[in-house]
Amino acid sequence: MISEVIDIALLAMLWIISLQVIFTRSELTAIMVFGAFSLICAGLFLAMGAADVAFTEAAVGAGVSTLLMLNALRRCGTDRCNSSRRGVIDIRALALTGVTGAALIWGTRDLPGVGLADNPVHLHVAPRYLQASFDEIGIPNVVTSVLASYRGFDTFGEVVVVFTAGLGVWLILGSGKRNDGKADEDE
Amino acid sequence: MIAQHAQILVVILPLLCAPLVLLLGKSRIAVWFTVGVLSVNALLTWWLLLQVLTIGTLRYSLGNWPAPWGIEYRLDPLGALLQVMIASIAAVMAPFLRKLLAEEIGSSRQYAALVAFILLTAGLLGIVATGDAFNVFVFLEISSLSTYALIAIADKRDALLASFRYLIVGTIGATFFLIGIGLVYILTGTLNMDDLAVRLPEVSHTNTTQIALIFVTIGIAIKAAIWPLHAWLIPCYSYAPRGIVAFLAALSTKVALYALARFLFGVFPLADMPIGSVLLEILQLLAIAAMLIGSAAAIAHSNVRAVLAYSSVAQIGYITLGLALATSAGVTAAIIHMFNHAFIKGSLFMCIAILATGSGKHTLESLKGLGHRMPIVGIALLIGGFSLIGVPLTSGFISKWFLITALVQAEKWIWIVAVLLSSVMSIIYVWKIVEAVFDKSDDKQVRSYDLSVDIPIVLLAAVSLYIGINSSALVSTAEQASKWLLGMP
Amino acid sequence: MDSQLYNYWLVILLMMTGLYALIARGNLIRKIIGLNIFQVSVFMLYISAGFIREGAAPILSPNVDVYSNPLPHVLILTAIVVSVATTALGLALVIRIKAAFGSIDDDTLSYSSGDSATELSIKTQKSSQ
Amino acid sequence: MSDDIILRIVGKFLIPLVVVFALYVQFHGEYGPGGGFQAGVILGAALILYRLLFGDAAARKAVSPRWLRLQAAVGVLLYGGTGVAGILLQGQFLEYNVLLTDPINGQHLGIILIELGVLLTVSATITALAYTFSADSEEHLSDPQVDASSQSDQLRS
Repeated sequence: MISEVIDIALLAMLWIISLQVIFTRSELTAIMVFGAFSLICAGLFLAMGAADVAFTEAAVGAGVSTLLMLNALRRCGTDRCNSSRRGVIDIRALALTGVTGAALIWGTRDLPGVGLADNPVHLHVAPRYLQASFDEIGIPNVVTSVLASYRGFDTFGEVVVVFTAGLGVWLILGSGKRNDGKADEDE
Repeated sequence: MIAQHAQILVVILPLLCAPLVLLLGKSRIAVWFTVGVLSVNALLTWWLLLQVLTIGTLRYSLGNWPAPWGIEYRLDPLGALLQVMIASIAAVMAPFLRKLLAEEIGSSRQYAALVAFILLTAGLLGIVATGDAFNVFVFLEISSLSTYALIAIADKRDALLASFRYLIVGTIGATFFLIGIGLVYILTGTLNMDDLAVRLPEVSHTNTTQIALIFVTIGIAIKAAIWPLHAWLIPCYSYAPRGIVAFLAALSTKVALYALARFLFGVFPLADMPIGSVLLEILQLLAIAAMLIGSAAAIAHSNVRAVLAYSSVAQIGYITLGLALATSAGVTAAIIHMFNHAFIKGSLFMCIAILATGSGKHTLESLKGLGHRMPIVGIALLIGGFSLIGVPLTSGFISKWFLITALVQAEKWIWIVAVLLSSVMSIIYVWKIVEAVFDKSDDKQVRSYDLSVDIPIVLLAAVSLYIGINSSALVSTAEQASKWLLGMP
Repeated sequence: MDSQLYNYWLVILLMMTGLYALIARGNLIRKIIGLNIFQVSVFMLYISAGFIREGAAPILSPNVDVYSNPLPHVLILTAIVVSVATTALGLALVIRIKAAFGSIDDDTLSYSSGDSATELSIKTQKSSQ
Repeated sequence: MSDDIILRIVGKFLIPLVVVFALYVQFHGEYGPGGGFQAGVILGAALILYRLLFGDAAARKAVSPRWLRLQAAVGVLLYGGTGVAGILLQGQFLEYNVLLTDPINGQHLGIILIELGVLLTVSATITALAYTFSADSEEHLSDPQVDASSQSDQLRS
């Protein structure tokens, strides 16, 4: 019961924080708020028994993503060009997210409750990982077993995604001497 | 050994080729190495197609972990056909990518663009090859990220905006897909697509399954540019580097449509689901809207690339219509058109790329009279244009013939009128292009150009022409593929 | 049983907040932040599904018998990486857009109108003369 | 670049510690939370810290962007190569059981190798991203000598 209260409190806090991302005027505030959001999410992940995910979310979401956003903001200057939309409720966006959200809530209404041990999600596929991975792979961290061996190909894809992103950023920002319409003269 | 592993090699050869090319750097060897790898890959896909057609679905357990626990590769006839298309077009285009990109991208970035191109190919092949729903997401992102980068490198600022907007919309699509997969995973505990197909019928009436289906469909429909989720496609096809857009237009939406077909027919128990038939009806309506609105918009535009982009929206409509009929004949027609349209649009965009070489302009005005100066490109353009309309003896005619036959079988008379109307409209916009390109009054300077870039065009156009004359192999493959897809082998 | 679904619903609320920020706000960096919040909330959906009350993190140890489900964790590890890769690419584009257009406000950004959009760049102009 | 002597001295002690922590996370991943990805991020953070304290030029001298690109490529190749080794040893792609005579040892070896691949690619990419994003203009990652030699266009004669 107590854990549920904490859970609700944390999620509600997250929601209040995320509202800041919609309403704040300053981009800097929005980025810092996102960093905090990400850290609290990491805390929630930890509370839900996902230690590896919590670690990664803290390092990547609160760390790398926030750092990249701050750098991007610095290079774009303190651009407050957003004033045209601030404070205005966007009916179109509200309708779209309202419909999507309502659909999702309707769609999760008949799901089994969160946290029950006999949910279908815990009865198929996952049991083998928990029961047999130590004999089949020999390491105690089941997440590592699944990630590196059972579903090692996903992780290979993930490494390729990182590689692609690095390559893409290099392609886009790397040789920025040319291009941009106005900087073309150096050719 | 190669035979046994061909299925996985098709994906990992390009995946490993990409970092190797980066290591090789800016040397000529890198290009030849790429061409070599992609050619071998193309041969492997042809061999796999023959295998699949003779012995049926091929399976491969990655890491030797059995299916729902490990990731499984699964190749059905349609997947094999798409792999042939992807690998062959990639192999044909790779040698000329540098020349095609030379004008728009500084030489230092050309080899990096080549690496991204290989990754894009690998991503598309991976989406088709896999039998695991989450693995689809991973390879979708590999192909998407490389696409965003490749669009953005074009030498105009609009490409940056097109790429960014596509990135936002594409990521929303991928995230919707992720939500849909998550919901079915929560219901069943599995991610393997065949295992899902076994387990979903038990829960086919739950709200969750309906919503999961809708989210998966919307997510993929964004990637497939099904009307009205096509808005990203127009600027991307209009501003991306000219060499890249031919490849994108030929293949990336087709791969998304394949994924859609797989999830509609191979994963979700559509017939048992309350919204199943409604969804198919909606998809048919959207397809009709795409055909009519896309063709009308194509007529209205004077930028040739925008015309072709809107035409793609309309053509995607034909494919979607065939799939959404969910009959054997309809899906067969969709598959045939998937194949034909890839080659038609690929060659048309390449023709425009070469015609616009030097001027960099894509208006009807700027292309005037170039068909006479570059006869090979001009003829290929004619073939492509006629195919797009569906003139007899071209591949487009075969597509239309099968689609209309399927509609007759399904007794969708109004849809037939719409298809015919859209075809008439396509005559108008194709005529606009042809008229300009073969305009005699214009006396443009004769520009000499490297004839070798005509090779991929000639090859792509030859496929269109060949299918128009002898389509029996394609038709029988498509028929078999649609039977497998609909689960009635 | 219904009472235990609040977790999903709060997560959906978070998702929609992110999606709203993404659609409604014009600043491109803000859009990326909204996209991230949307995605992190989807990750929360998966992790909630893998959660088992009293379950420990899935690191095998002799005196624990209930573990949370490791599979969603693995999937989300991959998804987090994909999300940061997308963020990096998106922000790189934002930086270039700022340099090329002088603005990162979606309302003021538009394609150069009509056919002049594909006009030759200066480089091409020079060399074709 | 920081001129603060205290920061630099602290940094000199801190950076090796961060690197050691990254290695701990890397190899402890089999027993606790962690693994190649997290370790890669931490290792990248160490390099970013170095760059903050000793300046961009020093960082580029220690680890050049070109080197980072190669390292990222090698990481992918190491991961994929481990998979291909499975095929060459009569197994499936990414089957680690066949890497050594004892399947469990094979699994260990395979996981260590692929996690190393992840570490290489991720740390290199994170560092490269930090270089690119924190640069003041967009020309840092390019190879100047390559950019200068603009090849003649083959499409036009």
